Amino acid sequence: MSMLEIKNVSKHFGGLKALDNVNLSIRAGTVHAIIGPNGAGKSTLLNCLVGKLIPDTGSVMFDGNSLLGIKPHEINQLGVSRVFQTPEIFADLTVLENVMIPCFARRDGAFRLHAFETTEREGGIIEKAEQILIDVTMQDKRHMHAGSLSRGDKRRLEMAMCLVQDPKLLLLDEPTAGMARADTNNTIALLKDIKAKRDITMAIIEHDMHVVFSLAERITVMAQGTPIVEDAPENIKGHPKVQEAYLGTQAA
Amino acid sequence: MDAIILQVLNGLDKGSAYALIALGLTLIFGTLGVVNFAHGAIFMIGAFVAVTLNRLLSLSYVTLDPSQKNFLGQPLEVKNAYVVSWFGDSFGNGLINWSVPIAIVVSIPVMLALGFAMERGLIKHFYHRPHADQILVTFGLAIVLQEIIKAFYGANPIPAPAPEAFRGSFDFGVWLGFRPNAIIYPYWRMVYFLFSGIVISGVFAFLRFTTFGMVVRAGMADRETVGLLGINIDRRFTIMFGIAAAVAGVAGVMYAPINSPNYHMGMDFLVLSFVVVVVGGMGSLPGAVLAGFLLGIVESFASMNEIKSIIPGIDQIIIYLIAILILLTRPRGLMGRAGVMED
Amino acid sequence: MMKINLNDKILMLIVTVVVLLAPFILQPFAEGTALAQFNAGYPDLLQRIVIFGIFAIGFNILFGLTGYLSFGHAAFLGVGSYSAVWMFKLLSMNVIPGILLAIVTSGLFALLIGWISLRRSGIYFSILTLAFAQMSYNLAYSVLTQFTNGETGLQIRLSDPRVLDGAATNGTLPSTNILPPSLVNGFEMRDTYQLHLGNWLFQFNTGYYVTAVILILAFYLSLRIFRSPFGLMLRAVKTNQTRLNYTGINTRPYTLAAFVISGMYAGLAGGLLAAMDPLAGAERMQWTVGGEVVLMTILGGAGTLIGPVLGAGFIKYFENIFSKINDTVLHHWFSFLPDGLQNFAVDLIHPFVGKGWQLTLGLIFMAVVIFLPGGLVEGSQKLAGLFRRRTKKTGGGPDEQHHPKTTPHVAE
Amino acid sequence: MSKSILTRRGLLKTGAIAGAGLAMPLVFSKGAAAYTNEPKGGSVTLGFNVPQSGPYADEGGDELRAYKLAVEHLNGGGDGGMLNTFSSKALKGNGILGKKVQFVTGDTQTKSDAARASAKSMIEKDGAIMITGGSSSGVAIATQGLCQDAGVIFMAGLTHSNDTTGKDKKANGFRHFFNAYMSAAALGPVLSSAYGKDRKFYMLTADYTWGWTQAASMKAFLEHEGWTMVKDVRTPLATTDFSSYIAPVLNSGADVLILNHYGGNMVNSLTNAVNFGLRDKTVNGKNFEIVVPLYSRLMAKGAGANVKGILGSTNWHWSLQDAGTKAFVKSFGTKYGFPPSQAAHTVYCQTLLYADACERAGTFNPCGVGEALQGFQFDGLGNGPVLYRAADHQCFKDVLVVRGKENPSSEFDLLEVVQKTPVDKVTYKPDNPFFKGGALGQCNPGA
Repeated sequence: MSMLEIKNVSKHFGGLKALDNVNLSIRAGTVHAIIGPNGAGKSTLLNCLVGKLIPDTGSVMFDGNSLLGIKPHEINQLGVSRVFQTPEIFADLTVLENVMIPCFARRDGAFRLHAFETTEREGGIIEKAEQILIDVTMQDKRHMHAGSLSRGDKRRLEMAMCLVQDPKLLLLDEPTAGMARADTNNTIALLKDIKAKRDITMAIIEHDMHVVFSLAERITVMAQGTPIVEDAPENIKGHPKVQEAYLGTQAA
Repeated sequence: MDAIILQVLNGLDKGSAYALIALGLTLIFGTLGVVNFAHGAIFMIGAFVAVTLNRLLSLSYVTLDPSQKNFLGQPLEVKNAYVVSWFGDSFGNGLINWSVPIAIVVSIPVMLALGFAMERGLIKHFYHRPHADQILVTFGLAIVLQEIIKAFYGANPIPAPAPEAFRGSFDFGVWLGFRPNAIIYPYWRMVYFLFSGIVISGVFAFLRFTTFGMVVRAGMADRETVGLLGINIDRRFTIMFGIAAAVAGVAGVMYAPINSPNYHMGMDFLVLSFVVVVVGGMGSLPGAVLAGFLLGIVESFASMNEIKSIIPGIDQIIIYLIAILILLTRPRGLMGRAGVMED
Repeated sequence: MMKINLNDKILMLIVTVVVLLAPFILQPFAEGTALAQFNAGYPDLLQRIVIFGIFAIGFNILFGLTGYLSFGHAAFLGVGSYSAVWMFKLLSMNVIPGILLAIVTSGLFALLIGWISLRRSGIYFSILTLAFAQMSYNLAYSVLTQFTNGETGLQIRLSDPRVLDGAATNGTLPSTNILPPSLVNGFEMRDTYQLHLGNWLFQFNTGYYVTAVILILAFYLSLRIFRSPFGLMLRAVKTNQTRLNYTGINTRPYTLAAFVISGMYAGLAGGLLAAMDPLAGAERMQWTVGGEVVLMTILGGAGTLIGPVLGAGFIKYFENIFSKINDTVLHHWFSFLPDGLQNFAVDLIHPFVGKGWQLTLGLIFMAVVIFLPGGLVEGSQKLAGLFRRRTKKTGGGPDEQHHPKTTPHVAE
Repeated sequence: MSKSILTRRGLLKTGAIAGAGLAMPLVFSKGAAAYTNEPKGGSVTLGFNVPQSGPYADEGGDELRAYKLAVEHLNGGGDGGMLNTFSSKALKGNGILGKKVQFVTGDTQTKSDAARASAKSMIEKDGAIMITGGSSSGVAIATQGLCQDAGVIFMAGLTHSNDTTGKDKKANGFRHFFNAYMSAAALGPVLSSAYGKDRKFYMLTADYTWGWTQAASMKAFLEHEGWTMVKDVRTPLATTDFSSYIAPVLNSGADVLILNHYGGNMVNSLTNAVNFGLRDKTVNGKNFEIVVPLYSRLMAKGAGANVKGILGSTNWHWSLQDAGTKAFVKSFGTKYGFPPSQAAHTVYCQTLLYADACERAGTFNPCGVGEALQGFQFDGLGNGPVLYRAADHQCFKDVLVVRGKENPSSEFDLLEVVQKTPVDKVTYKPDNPFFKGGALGQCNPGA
């Protein structure tokens, strides 16, 4: 069964074809990596999935719902969470507050005027938030300002914010970009752990092949706005089309 | 037809005043990211450079004329300007007569110095502070500058007339084949229009064709990157602040003969100039100029009797109405860039 | 019943006590002494400080929490005043219907303006609100004069119907009340009890205590909003709206709710202004008034609970007390000095008081923002923290106000 | 500033505890005051509420100078000024009713809210028995309403709108200054004799209450003279550049432009009109003329040479040659070094008139004072014989038609008096359509 079904999606910016008739299917419960050289259209594709961009043509079906033309928060409410290349967190709030917000979003939906409850007394929410902080081993930092965290911790926090929503599909945009090797390995371990504990589908955009091959069960290679190969990791290594795309022997 | 031409002329003239002020404000927004509520006060100080020069040139010694009486019945004090007694009647009076154009020359170094002093002494400490702090400190500065001027010159307007050669008006109507008096336009307003055209093109040429300007434009687009190139962008921004102050200052000098300067004229212009800048689009110099002229012309047309009789009171709200419509249809104003002052 | 924590209870208690005892606290100097000039414990100023405090508390819910800087809140203040005065003219001099209508109409007006303006953010939002307020002002001043009475302002008249009160028969204008004088005396807004204690004179005004109770309620409400999940969402809007959207939150209804709530606070303040003094002028809608509440909030500390009230008090105090110090007063103060010195001292202070009060205010704005960044509350906390650190060599105290850190500047 | 025990309107009970009555029960007793702020000690406090910031700060400053001079004269200081020429001899130079006159000052900012706040502070905090001042009609009407409510007398300063003593008149409020109707009544005949019977006029009118009443009055009187109106165009108050309103004037067939503007509006519109060269033009075979119905000398200074030859009206001018004017100009000029403005004159007169009424009534009670002012006829205050009419509390006196001087001998010598329109030409009935609606109501003593 496929969780995400992308059909014939194209996106132009002026004369530039960022996405050219993309067809991609992500099966439920898999970790699916999308790789490709710079400018292959990976990020554009991701932006089309979360409602930041609207494709010119094609359709995007998620779990039986079309994602086209609906707003980012509606897409999230359907069960899609996204981790950004540079962590998007609430820098002025505490770590705990950062993870409480997605809990509220899950419980109360896109809007609820809960102006007369007290945040501190939201028992279920706080427990859930503290649990996820334990899961990502940040419980001792829960009263710190998120803005003062280290880069690695910010990423970890962002992941916690996504995970606490129990998303059906987690989109990860270069989750280890700029990380030291040790941090990268921690992140891999974290993601593996998550995968083991939850029924979750992940789509990862990544440059770091170490990460890709540690995690992915399926890999799509994109070049020049279109997927060129999709296969299991072991078949991707040494695939001639992939080498062509990366080494640029194809006339470009 | 003649009425329309007339209002286009008026609009261009108003627009050039708006554009000049908005240009300086945009330079400061765009380059320094500072919300400068004191910009109107700088414009006002420019106008008072003209007043001050006029006063300095008219500095007089007093002789008593026993043949005339003053209001207390004592001999009348007759004022004799020093410049007249030093340089003779024609040249001395000529200097006084031409005090406003002379003030333009004087105002440039004065306003540059004021701009540098403001930037180095105060504004530079606020680059990394929240907009709220910038608003508070520049608003405070605006009040202080105003009150200082008020302490010296009082609250009432003080005339700073144009040279006699530029008084009176030109009959465009005859020139264009309409009947006499159909389209008349004061000479000084034409001078103002031409002058602001020169200043605006000067600023654009400076930014486009000099290395300095290129660096500043690059800095407006991406400050960090330019900083990484090892270019001392801060010093250049100081100079830009000075230039913005000078642009506002000369705009003020030139405006003095059109409306007698008073100490609160800056505040009167402040709201409008913010509207112009934002309608033009944050950080866009061409946008500021375009919006200045657009709003000037729209305002002039809204004051036409033909239009006021259809929608009474339209001239009261037209500027704001247009601003709202533009901002709703074009999210970042006419020519604004994404991400500037949207947080 | 109080679902708030201990620190907040203490804060509430302090605010309540200070507000209720303000007629004492702001009247520290004996009558007839030179310093009596600085007394602020008279009804009108007390009322004004409290009312503008309410205005600023409401403004802070929008600006302090979400970071949306509105320059147009004067419009809601004005609408509130007009609504209240119309109630006094048509229905009754009792202030309650007037204030209720003020809240309702300003809320509706805020809904309309907010719904349009919140399509944009940052300075674009600010200018939209400014444009709406200036339009309202110009229309109220010159165009819609049958509703607003233009320049002169809307006033109560002998000929007004006042259907609940019955016609005034004795040729004197009635005054606003909280309980009708036909039932019980002493509850007209202008009723004042006086207490002479030695050379001290204290005035307890019914109107002040009505506004004071409303202020305490308004403050409590704002505290609850600050501590609620709703408040958390608003603070999240300020720090990262993108993340909030991708977290499944629709930010528009949150910001709109904050806008409408703050608009209703402004309307309440406008209604109270009219209740204390039944006149509503178009000037109340001018951008300078909207700018004043911005300054009050920033001066006191945007995003802090108590800051806006302090800022409001500070500015209103200056406006009313410093503008009244004239040369005669100065000479009186320095009368102990020999003549020459006396004149010198008077000349020295002269530019900063009386007609120069705005100069002093401008200097104070600059001083506060330079030396107390973040406003009076946060600035003094930082100073206190600095002092503690110096004495104890430990870290600063916990950030009780949850005040957001400074946002990066625009060119970044 | 020392002052007597305070009593106030709305005061219910007053409690006095001598010394430090720590645990003593507070005994409240009914206040003994008969009216608001009844002076109990040896002095009486007047409240001078003038614009000290904002565009009219200079008018306000001049008013304050005149107030200080008036206080000095009332307390027997200086040369006595117009006390010596005033027809009523009730004032002795020993204060008012034997009490030394003191004063407090405040800033109206030319805003109704600020003016009322300032006036209230004077009444509530400083115990002022009378409020006076103001430099615009909106502020004057707002303050007048407040004083009516508080139970003190309001002696209006510079306010020219018909409404102040028309539909917004109040029993506790009194106006010495003339009004829009009187300006128009005085100007009508002068304009038609100066510029001819067959004129077409175009009006620019400040778009608020005062502007409208001024325009309506001008239209009525000029049409009475046989002139025809081409257009009455309203200009927003916030306008600084009037070019788009002035440019179409010449083409409209009008040969006279009436500028119903005051203050900064007047300076700018007049300057713009002159810059457009209107005065050099000939239309319909006649010289194009500009008229400014209400002149302010202080403001006219801002228009510089542009006022030369332009007709308008004023309440008073320092160059008048009667004894009262001479005395006032002498004491003001000696003290401050320049001649007083009409704003200074009117507030000086108001202060004297108030003090005199107190003396004649023998009380500070607003109702007594009001009664003494109602129908009071006096002379010697610079305007010739004057009547304070009981029906609307408006002073009726000659109106000066002035013209911008061609060759001013000094910076103060801007206007010359063209004609004094006698009082009977500008008098109207209290129920005149321009003034009807509203009622004085009962005088309110407070307490």
